[in-house]
Amino acid sequence: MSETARVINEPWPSLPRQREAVTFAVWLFLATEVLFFGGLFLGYTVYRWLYPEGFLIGAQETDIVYGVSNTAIIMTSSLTMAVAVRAAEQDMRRMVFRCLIATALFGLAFLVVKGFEYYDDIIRGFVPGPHFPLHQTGAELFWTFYWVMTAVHAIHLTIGIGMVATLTVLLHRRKLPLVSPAYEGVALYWHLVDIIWVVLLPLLYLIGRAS
Amino acid sequence: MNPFVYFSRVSNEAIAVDHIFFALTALSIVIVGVVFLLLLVFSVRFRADNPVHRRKPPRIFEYIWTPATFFLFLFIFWWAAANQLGALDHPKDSLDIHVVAKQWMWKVEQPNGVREIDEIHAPIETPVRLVMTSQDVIHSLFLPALRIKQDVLPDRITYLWFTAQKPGIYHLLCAEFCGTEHSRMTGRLVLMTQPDYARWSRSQGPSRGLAAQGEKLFRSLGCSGCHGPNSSVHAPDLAGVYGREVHLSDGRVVTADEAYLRDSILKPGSAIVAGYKPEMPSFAGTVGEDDMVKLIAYLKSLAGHTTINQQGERR
Amino acid sequence: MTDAILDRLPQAKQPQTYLNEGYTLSSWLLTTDHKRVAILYALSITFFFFIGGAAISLVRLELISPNGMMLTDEQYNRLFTLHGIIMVWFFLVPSIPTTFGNFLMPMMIGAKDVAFPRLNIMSWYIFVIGALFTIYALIAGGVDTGWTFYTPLSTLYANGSVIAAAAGVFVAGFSSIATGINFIATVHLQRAPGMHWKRLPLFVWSIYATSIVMILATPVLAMSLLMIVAERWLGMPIFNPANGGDPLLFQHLFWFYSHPAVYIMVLPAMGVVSEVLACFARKAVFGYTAMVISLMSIAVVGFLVWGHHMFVSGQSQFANLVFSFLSFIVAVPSAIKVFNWTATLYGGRITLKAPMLYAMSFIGLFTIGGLTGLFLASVPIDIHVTDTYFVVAHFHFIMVGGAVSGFFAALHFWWPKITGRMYPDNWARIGAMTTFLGFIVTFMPQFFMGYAGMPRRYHVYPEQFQAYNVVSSVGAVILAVAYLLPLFYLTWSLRYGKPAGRNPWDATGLEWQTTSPPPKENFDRQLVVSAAPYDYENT
Amino acid sequence: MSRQTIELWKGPLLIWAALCVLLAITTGSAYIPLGPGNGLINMTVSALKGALIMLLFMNIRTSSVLVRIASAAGLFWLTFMFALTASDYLTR
Repeated sequence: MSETARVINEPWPSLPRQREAVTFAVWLFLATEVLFFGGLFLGYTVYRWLYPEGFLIGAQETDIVYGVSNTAIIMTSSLTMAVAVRAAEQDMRRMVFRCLIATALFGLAFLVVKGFEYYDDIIRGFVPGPHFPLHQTGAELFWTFYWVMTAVHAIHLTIGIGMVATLTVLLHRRKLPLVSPAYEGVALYWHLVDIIWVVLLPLLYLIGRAS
Repeated sequence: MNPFVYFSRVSNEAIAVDHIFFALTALSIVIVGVVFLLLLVFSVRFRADNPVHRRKPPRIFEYIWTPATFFLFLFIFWWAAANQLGALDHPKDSLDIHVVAKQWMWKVEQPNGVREIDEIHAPIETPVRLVMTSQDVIHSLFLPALRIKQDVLPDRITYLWFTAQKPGIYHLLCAEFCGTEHSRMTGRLVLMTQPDYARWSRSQGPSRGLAAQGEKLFRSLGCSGCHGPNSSVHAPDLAGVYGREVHLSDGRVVTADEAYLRDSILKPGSAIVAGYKPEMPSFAGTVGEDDMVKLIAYLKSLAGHTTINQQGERR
Repeated sequence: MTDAILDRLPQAKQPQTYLNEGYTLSSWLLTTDHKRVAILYALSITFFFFIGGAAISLVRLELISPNGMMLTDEQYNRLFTLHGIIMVWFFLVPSIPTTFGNFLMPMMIGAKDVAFPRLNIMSWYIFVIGALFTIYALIAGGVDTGWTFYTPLSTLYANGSVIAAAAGVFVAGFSSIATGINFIATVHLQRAPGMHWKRLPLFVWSIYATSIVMILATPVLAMSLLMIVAERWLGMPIFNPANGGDPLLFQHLFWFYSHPAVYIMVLPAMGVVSEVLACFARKAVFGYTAMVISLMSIAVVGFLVWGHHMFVSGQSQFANLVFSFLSFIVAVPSAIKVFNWTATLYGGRITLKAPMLYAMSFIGLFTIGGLTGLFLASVPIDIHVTDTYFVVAHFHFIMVGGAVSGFFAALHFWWPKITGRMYPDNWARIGAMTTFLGFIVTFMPQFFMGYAGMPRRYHVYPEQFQAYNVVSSVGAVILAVAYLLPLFYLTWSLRYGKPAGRNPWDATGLEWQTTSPPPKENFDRQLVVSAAPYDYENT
Repeated sequence: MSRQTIELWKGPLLIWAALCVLLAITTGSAYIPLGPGNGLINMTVSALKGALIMLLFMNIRTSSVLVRIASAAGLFWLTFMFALTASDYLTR
């Protein structure tokens, strides 16, 4: 009861009502995110339709090993995140704590892999600009979208890691009881970041492998 | 000059636009009048201290004005759209005047190669087509007397058609904000009778036809090395290519218009003709918009197109 | 500023109001009370309203002469860009939702506060950060792209602080999103017992519809601005045609937000007008259900019409016709609203107080704005008048004649509730009529000027348009006076106005059932709603 | 490992395994030249993975109608954006 009282905020009369509101609001925010990335997807689609050859030639230069391993990593982070939320519902505090740490670490691992990939890309010169190595029209556009999409995604993931880390610290200091809707809210966001990556994988890494 | 420039309308299309405009204006005045009048009458008649019999407005009105509005709007859409579709149906043989926009001037080339700045001379009672592109930002060529306007885009060709009826000097304006001197990117549209136009064309000093200049470029840029009749390289023959349907390697079928020719020169990889290898180098950066105009004019002349522009060039 | 106003506020007889909860600066800056957040927003947007107004006053002054008098081309372009950016994103979009929406919507549904009070104050801070970027862009030399940021001008050619301005708008957008999410959650989950959907006041419905547009359109603007920054700052080609990019893609993305943004501005004003009309005609709004359906369908269909901004852009002719058709469709619910408002007056007991005058000028001006929208939805006419003063006049009829009139109607209607004081009604009525007159004189000539072929954003212009411009500038002076007037009598009323009491207009909304100004908790008890709104005939 | 722990992990692990299988399918198929089939498989698999995460990890399957509507709104509006933009690009 006291735990409930600690997480309940004005103006909510009851915790289930507050939880419903948080879930609903986070989903509304995720709808916003879908349209935010939607702008990028639209641009990608239009240019891929205009320059199919250029996109294939550009896409052949991305490194699928990084792409696929990062997909595996982020999917696994989603697993630990989902388990954390379920454990919180069952009041398994240690499990929540471990799963949150695992989630944050998987997130960090994703960023590290991404960092190596960026390093490789830069070394090989695939930075859009005057010295871009591919000349087929569209290839440079593909790489612009590669950079913007992955960078915006990485920023989202970084924010996610920050939030998971905050939850972990608060949980450790016993400042955020497991009944708080915050766990589910952060988890929803985390899963969306995962879904976005799942969509990016074929757009950036899988096209152009067959030829 | 008459401040009510909209009475200086110089084409049948402009008159048609005016008709829709005036009809909509009349309709609007009626509706606004009724709304204002009702607001006024109700405010007076139903003022709080007026002892008048009051009853509710019958709900039936809702069922009348909702479909009425819908069908009225549908009708206006149909009228305007039909007009627009009619305007798209332009004559095939037109006098092509090339326009290149840049910050902040209009560069114009007549079919016979005469160059003008911020001025377009055109004959009346002749279908004229403006073939337009931009060197930098988006501009918009606006000819208010003809009630037409079209954005002029970098690396893309857009068109305007008109058949003017009345000679005179009219505004030529840039309507899309294009930077510092946007409001100074203006000029004149000079409409002349056909004999006047022919006389004017001839008087514009020794000029070589656009196509002839294009032919020279075609050789100096090395195009003829591959596309010429005696070439050993496997490249498409360009004679008569303009206006023809071209089958591409990715299965598309496109018409070889100005935009297609332009893309093929600047972005050769974007549309490979079926049966050929993508080996042509891009001429982006080498061929400027002025040269592009000439090259395209040359390619069109290869098509054996009999248009008024050749008549115009006949000495 | 806040303290200065506080000093002059009445020492209320009620033991507690949201104003005397605390007097420290931090009690304002760290507040979570939706009413105080609304006041913070109100002060910020008032500041921007006058900045944007000052910019356009200079522009209108300059346009008296066809060859310019005092400004260079650069300065002129920067001024109208500044006017556009500030008025759109720092006044009109936040105007009614963040002030009256914030203050009144929770009260109108019988709630203690919005769903997420801390998110609410956070959204104000986000707005302020966006505003700081924009002010920086201003001080750093301004921007000369027009508020539309069209590429490749904005990314490759313009000299101004495009990135700072884009960043400002980008950040402010997230404030919109936060507010929108908060409001939707509030309307869904905070309604008092008995306040079911068919009992919601139309103002609440309008805020709800607006919030939907806010959260679903704004992110697309954010992304298109991000792309602008990537291209301009990082040199990554996205829209640059030299690399195969398409500038029209930017226009699609931009207008996917910016057309619905017009509805963000005008829908709340429609809500306000419905409240005010019902109150001063002592009658229920005619056709409540049709009004709700209209609001919601404008919000949704409004997303489908953006392409009518691009009829001459090089968009395909087929798309032109599709967007033209959809634009005619979206006009239907707007027309129905005008008919319903007019019918509301029929058989009422009408008193023409200041809010009512503003509401009626809204109806008149919005009708003209809406009808000229039909001109612009017709492709052949739009081809001629787009990017001319005809368009300028049209959208000012909607955004100023409509949205700003609605704002002033709301200001005068709820001022007694917000401050607890009455303003001098005669002065306010003079203000309302001056606004209407000034507005008509300013913008009517622009229709003629536009059809005659005067392009917008022109610093120097052909002499034949001078007569129209002079009239328009004279109107602008009247309008400026009309907008400054309330600043004086409303400030005066804070100290000298007579106390308003709970319900000076004898209105029916829940917000009138509490003291003025309301206490922090809004109501002293949990309200239970048992009647439809606008129950005027039975009182 | 306690019974509770096993119960806790069983469901999510199954979903995760399904996701991994789908990842393998989509990666593997990407190397087989199928023409437009590649894109089709890729997008179908992405949609399936997204649906799995949404329905099961994000609990849409058991959520209220309100939340379901919110979760669909983004995609719904995205179709507006794509459809009408396509009306321009596909007919230019």
